Amino acid sequence: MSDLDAYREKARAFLISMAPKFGRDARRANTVEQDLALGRQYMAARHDAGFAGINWPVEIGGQGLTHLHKITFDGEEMQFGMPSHFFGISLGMPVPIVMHYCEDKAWVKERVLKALRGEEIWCQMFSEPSGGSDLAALRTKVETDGNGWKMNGQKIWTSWAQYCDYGVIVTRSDPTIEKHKGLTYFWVDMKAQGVEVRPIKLAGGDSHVNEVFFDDVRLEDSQRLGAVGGGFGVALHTLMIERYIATDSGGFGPHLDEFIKLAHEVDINGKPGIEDGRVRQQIARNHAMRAGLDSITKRAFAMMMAGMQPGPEGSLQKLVAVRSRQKLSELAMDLKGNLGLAFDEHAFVKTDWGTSWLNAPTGRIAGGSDEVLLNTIAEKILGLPQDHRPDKGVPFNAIPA
Amino acid sequence: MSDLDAYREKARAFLISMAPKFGRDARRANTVEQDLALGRQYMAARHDAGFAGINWPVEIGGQGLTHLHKITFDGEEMQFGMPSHFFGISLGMPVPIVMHYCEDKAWVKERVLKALRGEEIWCQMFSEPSGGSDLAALRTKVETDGNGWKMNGQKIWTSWAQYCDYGVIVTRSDPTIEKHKGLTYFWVDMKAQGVEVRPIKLAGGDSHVNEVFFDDVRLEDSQRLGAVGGGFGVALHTLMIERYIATDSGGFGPHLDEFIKLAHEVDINGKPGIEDGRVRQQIARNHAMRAGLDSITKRAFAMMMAGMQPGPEGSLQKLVAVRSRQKLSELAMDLKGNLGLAFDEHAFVKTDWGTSWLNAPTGRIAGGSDEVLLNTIAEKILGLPQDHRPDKGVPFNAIPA
Amino acid sequence: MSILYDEGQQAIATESRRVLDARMDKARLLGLLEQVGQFDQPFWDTAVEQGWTALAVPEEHGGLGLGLIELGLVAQACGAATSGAPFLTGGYGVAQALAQGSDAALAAEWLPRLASGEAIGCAAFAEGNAILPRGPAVTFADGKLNGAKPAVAGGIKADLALVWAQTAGEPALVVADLSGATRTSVASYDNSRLYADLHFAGTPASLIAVGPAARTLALDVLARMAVMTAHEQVGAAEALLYIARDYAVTRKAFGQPIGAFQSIKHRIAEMYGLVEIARANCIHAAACEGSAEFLLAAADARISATEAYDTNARDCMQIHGGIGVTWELGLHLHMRRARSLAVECGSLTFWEDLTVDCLTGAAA
Amino acid sequence: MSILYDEGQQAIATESRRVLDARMDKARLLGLLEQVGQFDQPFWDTAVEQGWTALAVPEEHGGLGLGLIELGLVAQACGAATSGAPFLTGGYGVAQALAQGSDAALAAEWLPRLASGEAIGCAAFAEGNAILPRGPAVTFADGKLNGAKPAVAGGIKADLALVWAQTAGEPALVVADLSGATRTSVASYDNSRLYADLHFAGTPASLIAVGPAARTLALDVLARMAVMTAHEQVGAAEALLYIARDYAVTRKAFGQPIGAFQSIKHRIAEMYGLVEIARANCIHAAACEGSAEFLLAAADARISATEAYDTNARDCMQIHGGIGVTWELGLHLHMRRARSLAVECGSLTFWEDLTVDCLTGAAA
Repeated sequence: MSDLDAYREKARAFLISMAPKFGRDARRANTVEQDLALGRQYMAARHDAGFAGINWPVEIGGQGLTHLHKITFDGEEMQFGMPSHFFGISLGMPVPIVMHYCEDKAWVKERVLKALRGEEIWCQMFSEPSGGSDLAALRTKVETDGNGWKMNGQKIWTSWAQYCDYGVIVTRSDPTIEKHKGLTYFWVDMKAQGVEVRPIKLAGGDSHVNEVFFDDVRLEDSQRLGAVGGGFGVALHTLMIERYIATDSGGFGPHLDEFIKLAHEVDINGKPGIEDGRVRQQIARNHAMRAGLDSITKRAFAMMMAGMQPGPEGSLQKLVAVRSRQKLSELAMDLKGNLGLAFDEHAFVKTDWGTSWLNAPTGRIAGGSDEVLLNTIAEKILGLPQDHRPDKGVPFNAIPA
Repeated sequence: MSDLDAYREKARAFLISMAPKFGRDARRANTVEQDLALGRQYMAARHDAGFAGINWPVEIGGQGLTHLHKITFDGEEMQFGMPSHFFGISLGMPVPIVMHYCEDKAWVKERVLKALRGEEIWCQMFSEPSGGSDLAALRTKVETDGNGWKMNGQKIWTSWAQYCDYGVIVTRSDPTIEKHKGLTYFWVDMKAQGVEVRPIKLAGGDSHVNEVFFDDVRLEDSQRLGAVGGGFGVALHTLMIERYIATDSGGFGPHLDEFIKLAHEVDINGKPGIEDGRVRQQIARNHAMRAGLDSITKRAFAMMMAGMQPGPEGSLQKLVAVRSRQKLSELAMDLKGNLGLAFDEHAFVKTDWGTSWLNAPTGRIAGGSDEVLLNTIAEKILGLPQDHRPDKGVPFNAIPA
Repeated sequence: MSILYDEGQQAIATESRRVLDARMDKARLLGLLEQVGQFDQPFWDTAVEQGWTALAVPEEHGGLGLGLIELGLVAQACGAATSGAPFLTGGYGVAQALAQGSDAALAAEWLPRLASGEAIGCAAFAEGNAILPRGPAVTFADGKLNGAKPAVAGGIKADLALVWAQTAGEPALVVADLSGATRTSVASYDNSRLYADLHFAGTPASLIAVGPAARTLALDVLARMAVMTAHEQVGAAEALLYIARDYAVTRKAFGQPIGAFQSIKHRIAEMYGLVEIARANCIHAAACEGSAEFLLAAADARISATEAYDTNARDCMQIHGGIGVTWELGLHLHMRRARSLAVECGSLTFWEDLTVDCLTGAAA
Repeated sequence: MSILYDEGQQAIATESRRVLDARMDKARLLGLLEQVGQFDQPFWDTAVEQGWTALAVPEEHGGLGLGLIELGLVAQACGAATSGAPFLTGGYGVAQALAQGSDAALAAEWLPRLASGEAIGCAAFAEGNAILPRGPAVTFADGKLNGAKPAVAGGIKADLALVWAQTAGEPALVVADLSGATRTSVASYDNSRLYADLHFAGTPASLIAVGPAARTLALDVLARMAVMTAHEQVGAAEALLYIARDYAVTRKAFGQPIGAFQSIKHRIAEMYGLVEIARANCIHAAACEGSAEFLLAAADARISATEAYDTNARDCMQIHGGIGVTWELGLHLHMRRARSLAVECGSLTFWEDLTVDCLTGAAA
């Protein structure tokens, strides 16, 4: 048994022991606040058990293991529906960036510990109302203010900001030069004067994302991460950190077995659903597609274990899986007929077709829309030309709004 | 019975009487040359019977009836597979343009008569190798030459040019101004010195389109149609002439009944094909799609009869019908299994799935590719912005090749 | 029946669109999503005031004696406005069944009240996941109904229901006064549809058709409701098309309107195609109401309209990006309605099979 | 079996691609389309010379004793080159059946000749439109075969055939020397596949499996051939992806490369997705040959590779516009091959049903 398999065993044992208190069923009727409180306890327990900061250096408070150990644990943890989602972004991007760029190491070490134990949460503030897919179009501006900076503007789609203690942010420090050159990156105290967080309610009824407003917010120059004007680079670094996060060929929706189970339960015009060619075709096509995505992940995994760089095909996962999950969920609802008109707002996205369908559009947009992903594949992998970019080489304040 | 219904009866009677000699079955084993000879006989007979130039003025040799009478006849004729396809473009666009722009009316009248009787054929020379969807990018150039012009260059995709006596052509008379402003339109004697026609063999094995080369071809100024520099306008006029040509919701492939017949003949893994949900779904979806296209045509028809302008939705016909015909043909081949591997090169596209499949790609490109049609719908009907056009407002000879 | 709208019909189209544009309120509709059992009173008041409830009721029973064409035009306007109650379609179904049914007295009793909007009707055909089960479990005997029907649209508020049942082993259509039934509200993703499970325990009801005639009538009524719903779906899909278009010409990314990107531009053109094909099928179906082709025409309309609404809801949200999935913008009102309407009146598999049965002469 | 190619396997991939790039000639392949009964001799000579015929034959029978992974890599190269003969797949199927079958003497007689390329094999399973009929009409009795098999790939030239038949009401797999059979050439849209109807009239043949074991072996052989074909389809789909890409970056319209238009750009990105998903399935299937998961893995590979090749052939032509449908450019070689390979080894409906049967435990 490889070291990694042994590690997986250890992880499963821990997770199984935690499940009764923290698992999906235990959380069923929780409000978001109750769930967050439970999540903080879970993170502390996870830290105590030595499953926190798995691939981070020991000296900063991590376990000093490999990235593979981390995805192994994450993949297992995903099965149990633990309340760790509040902390995923916090530990996934902002904290590592702060670890990398912030000079006050003692302060960083303290933040890392509290973040790992779920006592503090960090958010990442990139998107803006005017921006969408166009990161470098951001308008939140900073001006020098004595020995520090003064920030004004607005961010949007900031996950869990309403519960965050700190955040990282990209701002425009110079509007007179080409748009991606005039940016600077900082960390922000979310409790500071002038910071206002307003939750955004989403189509599904939940509010895990926010608008964040900044009114003359004071930033010390020590909060700057990277060089003045180097913000775009740090932002890209942030987005690059998690190359192979745990993927899900089911598009983070129900497993195909759930669909097969449903097909066994229903009739279609008097005949068993599982015998209907329409249903069989969808099962088979989706199985082939998901099996392919799983094999891509397995291969990437094997390559990393062999010390190789995985291929770019990993970038297909979210695009293909979430898009097809949306249609499969609609078909499942069709098969349920009137019985599918009922809706349980406490149901989980990985076990309930209605919930899976209702949240699919967010999945197809968050973390890179289908269109952005297709552009990335076309340009970065296949070398196709960029779209027409009238904003290229033009000073930011000269781009027609 | 409306006047139009009466006319349809009359047309059917004529066509039925012609079918034994000119219909699909009579043509089965013909070479292209035999088919053309037969076609010329049919056109003469059609002219004698008073079904030629149906909606053209009597004084020029037409029947003086309405456009509706013409589509009524065309729709009926299409059912019989008469060899009139050699003359469709000739009578559809070039001849009417010559009727409209050419000053020598006596000469025109003679051409019209010979064209209607199939004794002469006209082609239309617009596309060029460099052009594709971009008509105004053409390079075939004319220079003044004494009191006339000298033409050099190349055209491509010219239907039936190898059998044509005359053609109409758009040329570049001034490369120093914006590309669609420097064009001039002429008629050409296809037998003239310096004109060379080379047939292009297509994927299906047939060669109904050609390359046409011009080497110092002399054009009299009397051959000019429209003003010098007015060629783009005349070209658009040419393309506008036939707004509502006879459409076919089957995408000019087999009727859906043929598919239903096939579904009755085959089994799928031991069960009757017609009972398989995959097959039933395709039949139903295609039926709904085709029924919609048919209703659009019926409504356009009714509006024209009521003297109204039909809606723009007619422009959906080719895009939707041919694209779906391609996939339905592939499914039909799948259903036939090994029996579908046999291929009859004499089979007709409207009755044979293999032929329908093999010629579908040409159908999706000829007469406006899917992409061009989508752009047209988006821009002309829905008012969406044009694509980025770096060639706009730039002198033709300054556009990077 | 002509497939060109006459002036009166065009007036109905513009007027119904105008009055709904003026009176509908997105915030009100969003609020309804979060309450079970509530519907949009202002919408229903408008429908009654405008006489939409009377449109397709025979004149001798206090209706306007118009047909599916006129009703379809109103339904299109309602679809565009994601109307806040399902009563028009249900009422139309019950009224059609009464008018065609065998009980003239019953028709005379209820039709005027349906026409005036004083009574609310609903159709209770489905059992389990089947929209029109061959052998319904709900039974009718000695003037009494027993059994249950799941998630009936409008069931929470309706006064009477058209029920697909069986009597002595034969299919039957009966009309039940719901004061004699118990209802369990069903929480849904589209709560203003007022879904309720209807429970009949010795509920008094009246037979209006039995045997093969009952199935024929039930299919005709279902097809009529489906054509009305198809118009609603087309009106909604068309609204989404223009919402997407308007956003694409104003919203900028990378220095240009996003509508200049072909992935957006061509998708909107495809949305247009789906709408026009479905609209043409709706017009044809409405025009041949009562004819032998009606069932097939209804299936064509239902299938293409369902595809159009589901697809346009999906794509319009996608085109909007982040803002498209916010509660406030309310595109999800359409996304939810696209699904509820796709299931009410029967899912695509039902209509696909019906189409093939019509084409192969196997239709029952 | 590892899912990472080792150095030897990578060498096979590059070398087979290199030699075919050097020796294949499009004009020659175009010519073959117009003649029934001709195949591409230079391709076959190359296959024999390179030892591809021996790759998967056991070493004791003069083969190299390698497996589906290596053979798959060769098949990918053949697919990219639209190889001019179907013998590799047919030969592999027959060899597998002989090696796993019950007749050691027969295996000893034929395997060395298949390995050396001296003998050409084909698989004759299908009847009517069924790839593996439950009750085949071809019968085997007293060492003799009677009946016919339609459009067998390679049938015009093959020396021996693996035949799906029945004997005394039981399924049977037999091997027949085709010198004892008559063949009728079948004109096709992809003539170098050498389709022939095989007629058996008292043709001497040898039984290698009977009863349930025969069906199990036939399914395994069919699945192996399907995985090899899936690799061929992936190699071809990948070639089309890069043909489309190269054209899109060079061809200009409206003053810019057409690859800058998202309708082209995104379609090519989708082509990439289809290729990589199918490739991953192929690698997995080849790696688990002989295991219990093999049948399902083969179906995944077959389904995704068929979708990838059909779609990429369609889209690559569409992206090229007019030039794409010319005989000379030869994209139709791929379009035709996409269809012939989609039908050989069984259409999608067969593999879809097999997938569901595997997943529900109904697989036979």
